[in-house]
Amino acid sequence: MAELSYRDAVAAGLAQEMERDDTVYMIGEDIAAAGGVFKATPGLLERFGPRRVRDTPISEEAITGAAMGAAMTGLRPVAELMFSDFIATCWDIIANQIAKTRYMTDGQITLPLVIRTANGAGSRFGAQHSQSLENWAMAVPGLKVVAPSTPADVKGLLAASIRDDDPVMFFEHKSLYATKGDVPDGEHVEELGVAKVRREGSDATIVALAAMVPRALDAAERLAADGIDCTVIDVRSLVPLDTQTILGSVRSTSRLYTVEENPRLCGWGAEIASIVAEELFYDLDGPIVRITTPHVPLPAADALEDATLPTVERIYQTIKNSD
Amino acid sequence: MAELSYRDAVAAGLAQEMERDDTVYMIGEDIAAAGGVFKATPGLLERFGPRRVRDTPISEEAITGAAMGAAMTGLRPVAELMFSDFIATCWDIIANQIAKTRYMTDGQITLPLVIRTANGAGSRFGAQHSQSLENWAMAVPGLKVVAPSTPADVKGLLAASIRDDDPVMFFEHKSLYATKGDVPDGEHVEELGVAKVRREGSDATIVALAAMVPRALDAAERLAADGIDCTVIDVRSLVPLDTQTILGSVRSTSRLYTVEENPRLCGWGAEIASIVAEELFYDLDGPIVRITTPHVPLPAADALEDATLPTVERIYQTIKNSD
Amino acid sequence: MTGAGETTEVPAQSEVTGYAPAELDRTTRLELYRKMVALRLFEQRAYDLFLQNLVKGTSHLSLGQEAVAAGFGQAMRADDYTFCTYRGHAHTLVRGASMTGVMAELLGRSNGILGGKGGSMHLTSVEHYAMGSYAIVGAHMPIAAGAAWSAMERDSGQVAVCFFGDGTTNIGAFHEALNLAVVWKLPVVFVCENNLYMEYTPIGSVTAVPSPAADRASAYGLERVLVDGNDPDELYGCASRFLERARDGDGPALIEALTYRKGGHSRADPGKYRPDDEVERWMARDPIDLYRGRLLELGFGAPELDEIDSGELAAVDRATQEAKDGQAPDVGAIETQVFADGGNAWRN
Amino acid sequence: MTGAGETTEVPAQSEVTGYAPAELDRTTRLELYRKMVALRLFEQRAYDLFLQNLVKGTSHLSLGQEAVAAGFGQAMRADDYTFCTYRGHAHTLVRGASMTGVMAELLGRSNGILGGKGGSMHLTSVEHYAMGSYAIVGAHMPIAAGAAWSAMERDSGQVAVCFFGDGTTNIGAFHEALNLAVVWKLPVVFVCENNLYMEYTPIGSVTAVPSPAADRASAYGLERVLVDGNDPDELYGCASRFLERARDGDGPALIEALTYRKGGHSRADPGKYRPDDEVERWMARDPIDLYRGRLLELGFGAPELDEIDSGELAAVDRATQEAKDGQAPDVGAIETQVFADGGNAWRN
Ligand SMILES: Cc1ncc(C[n+]2csc(CCOP(=O)(O)OP(=O)(O)O)c2C)c(N)n1
Ligand SMILES: Cc1ncc(C[n+]2csc(CCOP(=O)(O)OP(=O)(O)O)c2C)c(N)n1
Ligand SMILES: [Mg+2]
Ligand SMILES: [Mg+2]
Repeated sequence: MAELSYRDAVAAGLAQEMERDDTVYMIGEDIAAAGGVFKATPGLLERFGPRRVRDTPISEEAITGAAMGAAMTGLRPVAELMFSDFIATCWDIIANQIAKTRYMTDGQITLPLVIRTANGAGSRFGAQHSQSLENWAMAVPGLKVVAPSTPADVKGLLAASIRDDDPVMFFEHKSLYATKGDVPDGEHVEELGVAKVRREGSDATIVALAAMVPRALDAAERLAADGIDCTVIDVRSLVPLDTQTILGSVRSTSRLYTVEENPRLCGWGAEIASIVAEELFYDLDGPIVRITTPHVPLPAADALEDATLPTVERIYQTIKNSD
Repeated sequence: MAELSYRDAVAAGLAQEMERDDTVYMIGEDIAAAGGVFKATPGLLERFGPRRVRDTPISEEAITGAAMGAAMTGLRPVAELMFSDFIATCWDIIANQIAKTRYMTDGQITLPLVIRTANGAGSRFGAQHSQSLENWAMAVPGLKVVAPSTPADVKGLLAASIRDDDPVMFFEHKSLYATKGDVPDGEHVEELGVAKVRREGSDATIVALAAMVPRALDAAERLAADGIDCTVIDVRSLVPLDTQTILGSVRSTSRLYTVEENPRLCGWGAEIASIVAEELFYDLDGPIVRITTPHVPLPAADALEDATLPTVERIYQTIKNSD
Repeated sequence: MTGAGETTEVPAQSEVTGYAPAELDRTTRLELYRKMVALRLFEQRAYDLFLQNLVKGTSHLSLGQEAVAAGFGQAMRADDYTFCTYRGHAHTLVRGASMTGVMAELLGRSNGILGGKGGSMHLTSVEHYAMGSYAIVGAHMPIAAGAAWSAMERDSGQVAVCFFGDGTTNIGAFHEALNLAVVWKLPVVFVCENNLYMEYTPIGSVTAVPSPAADRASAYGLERVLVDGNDPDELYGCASRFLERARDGDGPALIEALTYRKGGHSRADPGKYRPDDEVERWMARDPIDLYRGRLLELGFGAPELDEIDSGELAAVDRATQEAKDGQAPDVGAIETQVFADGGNAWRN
Repeated sequence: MTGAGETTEVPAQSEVTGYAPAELDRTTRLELYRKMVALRLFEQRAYDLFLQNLVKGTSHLSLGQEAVAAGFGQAMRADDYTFCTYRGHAHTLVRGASMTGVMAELLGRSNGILGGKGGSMHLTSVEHYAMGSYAIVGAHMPIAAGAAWSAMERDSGQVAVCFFGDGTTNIGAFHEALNLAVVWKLPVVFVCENNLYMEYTPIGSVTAVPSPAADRASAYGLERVLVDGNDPDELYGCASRFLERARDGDGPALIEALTYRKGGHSRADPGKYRPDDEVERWMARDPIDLYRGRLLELGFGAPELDEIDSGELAAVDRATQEAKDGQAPDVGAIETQVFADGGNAWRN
């Protein structure tokens, strides 16, 4: 085990896969010579050369379109979109082309590609550089959607995403880049579609993703001190979704809370809530409660941004005061 | 009262508002000389002239961007995107610019604009021309989202959308264009954010939208024959959402079904399910069930497309067989 | 009317010739003719079936534009990639895709080339390197660049050819794809079929320059190439030249081929927005009629051309019958092929 | 390295002059100087506050590029519209926006010009017709076209001016906006500030043509305009000419101004990817130093220039103090101004 930052785990996962498979190519803005604006890809240009690690123009449709065309013809491209907010500029390529082409061609075309992107708030960047957009991707049939919360998962899930034969939207969380954690030595590959129970408790199930996972864990510790013992599940992969782990836990705790960084409407928490409200209705002891960012574009000022996202305090209070 | 087709009600609504307010302008592909590819805007060029009704290049970012720039400087533009699927090509303008600019400028900029678009399946157009994308818009804070099911609502809600000072995404349903219904004579304006109870029943609440409304009503008739008496609510406007009408009905029926044309994940039905699962948990008598298109891109062949969308039969069977 | 531009006229021959090879062998000429005839007969049949209400969705015919598909199809190497649009019957068939499979797809049958999942607008035959028909204007241009990038990195010698319409030159993806292709020196040939109209709106009324593609080549440091889109010799020559350049590592090309569709934009459109005299002028330039005339002048015999005609008609008849014999797809297919495991498992 | 293009060099003067008015009155010259000094001092102060960790988010400075904002700001009519990017402090201030409001916004205070909601990248002052700073590359170009369309339809005589960077010329929105502007003959002037870099990548390595904007003008039927972006007289002259043309109904312009940023792309970037000799060459062309030199040569007195300097410094000091005195915004603001009713009521 070595301690790695979440940021370094990105580079480690990429290096592992590029070493292993020479059809893996990387493209994106400022990823090569500059090592990425979040410094998640330094050293890869030097190690794998300018053909496999390539800077692009500011042309998100060309970046994602090129990844798609290459994926259907023998490469395994990893394209970076600098901020997840920019997926809007190439949403047609992602949602209409990449997601649908296998289906429309009845399986003739396979698209083994990964779109990595820096997601989420916490950097005071304002509404156009801070969104949590995993639910946009989740809503589109044909995309797989991954959002790791730890350095080990970054490496293992990124490796799994690159090896996967389907297009994967890989959401790295900006505010986690500097966090550190143990990452297994040697080759490390996780499995997509498997949620992780980060804490076991019998009173309620808290389901969280990415930067909300550590917050949910902190809140769970505070609740435990008050005698409320919670399970915390890190979803990790929204598509495929490990409903069995979630349903299994709710079956035993009889209460479900979701903690979502995305704005309120149509978040992944709503989907999970609707699954539980249908499939475990008779097991529930009380309302399903979603803790989300309010339905607003994000404000920039630190004092505002901090109070907009679900805080440990809000998670704690919401669960403590639930009836 | 005059009988009008849903298609003609679009033109009637536009004409009513253009007559009333000479800051209302229309732009879009083939909308002027050709009267629109769905023939929803014929005669408007002749009536209001080539400056107020204008054909554009195939440039969806320019169309929506121009509408935004004009809306902030004194016009009330109505932009057409020919198929709702194409909102992906200008999603940045819609989701990152139009939706967020009022908020980011702390209210300095007001954007009274409408984006009209032909939504939904049923025409055997395949996965890139048949999507139900109202939930994409619903997920973005700052957008209002309207989807009428009758000619009267088309006219009245379109008028309300044009008069509204916020950006409104107006989803017309392709498979409803040919349907007919009574439309009040004279000026007709509805209110955004008000759902409509289309049928009253005491056993269950069915919530539906656009083309799913007539299907839900047909299923309700069949269920009534079996002794299951349902309320059918036409949501009409997803943002603002008339939760009170829905909650009020569920409070009295104790059962909720949603009928969504969108693919399963993160649809508006999930949002409503999560609201009800939180706020009316103790009033519910059984699971909340969502009836949706499966989570697939839409197939083109008639036999496949028909079986993919929620059918009257599927709605009927699902509700009849619910525990 | 509202625009700055003017409808492009039938081009002066002087402006659009120069690529036709001085000499062309018999086989190539007959093959160009055969390809055009096959595409023509196939699409006329598709139109008949539409009138019989057997084609359920939309369809966009290339009637009148066959020379482009034929010229390029003839010049391409068997493993060169094709990317085309919803108006893609001709481009897909010319690569060798099964007539039956394509016809059955139009009819929404299980023996359709996409099993009924894609329909007319998404024809694809990967085994023939026809990498798809894309129904969102412009989207396939960066995708084609990506296939060319892959070919370059794999050192495969393949070239990607991307067909699109005049109206497509005004969308952002056009710009991004061309810039990337040039900067990365990709083996991709972009072919604009300028048929003077988008759906119902003349391209001249919404475009800043008279030749929507050719007048923009310089913005990407590319040569201005405007060719007669109704002359298969010209197109074959032009295609050969720029495919070879791309294959040799000399980078992309942007070609504008002037042509005209015989009918409307899509199945239900009678095309009434086009001035009579314009239609007349172009109908007199039917690529098949003209080419047949040229072949006869060059000494080909009418019987050998007639034989091609009847052979292709027989093929179309056969395909029609086989397509009609196909079953409706099984509804079980709905939830297949979303993911590479063949299924749709978004949850466990 | 990987690209087809080359980094653009400091332009030869011959290529980029010709717009400076032969004569310019004293007041205009002093005003150009004053504007540049104000922008410079303001941003230097912003940088100091960043070093003190008072600016919490990102920020993108125009240090070294002030001549563009000054030249255009001076030439614009008070009610002409400005659209700019995340690098928009200068463009917003030059229209008259309050220094205190802008500084307080950078500090995330409630007296910020956006109440703290927008931050450095979204500066807007509608009362001064500064219609917003947009942080997604290229998006504001069609929006600016829309404002120009509105001005045209309202017959207001206003022109929209849209500033953007060299890197922005490769995104689709650039292409769509320019085409629409020309086809509709809109009163909009697009101004590319070519500072030779995107974030860290030289523009020449990812662009198909050497002058990313000027070399594309012809693709929209526009005149090729390349100007010295460090010479305020030149920019003032150029702006005056094309604003007048647009105001007269003669349509849009696309202007490329060659300039250079003194520092990195954004707050944390030291800009080390730039070759030393390139940096040196450009530092010797500081627009304020050069202009001060020119004014002294023209007989302006050092004391009157010094007075401008100290006046602007005092204004920046005052703004700094007022900004620092501002409170953190109330969290109640979070759910305001999503909708025109001032609130956020997505449900009842
Ligand atoms: C992004 C987008 N906008 C609009 C459409 C609708 N549409 C389909 S074909 C077409 C006209 C395209 O014209 P052109 O590129 O000239 O091709 P042609 O149909 O003439 O072959 C339009 C507007 C679309 N499919 N995609
Ligand atoms: C669509 C999009 N892609 C990428 C970015 C990230 N980004 C912000 S500024 C920038 C460089 C822009 O370069 P240029 O247009 O030359 O402007 P400059 O910063 O030099 O003023 C990039 C890539 C963005 N904001 N939007
Ligand atoms: Mg065309
Ligand atoms: Mg730059």
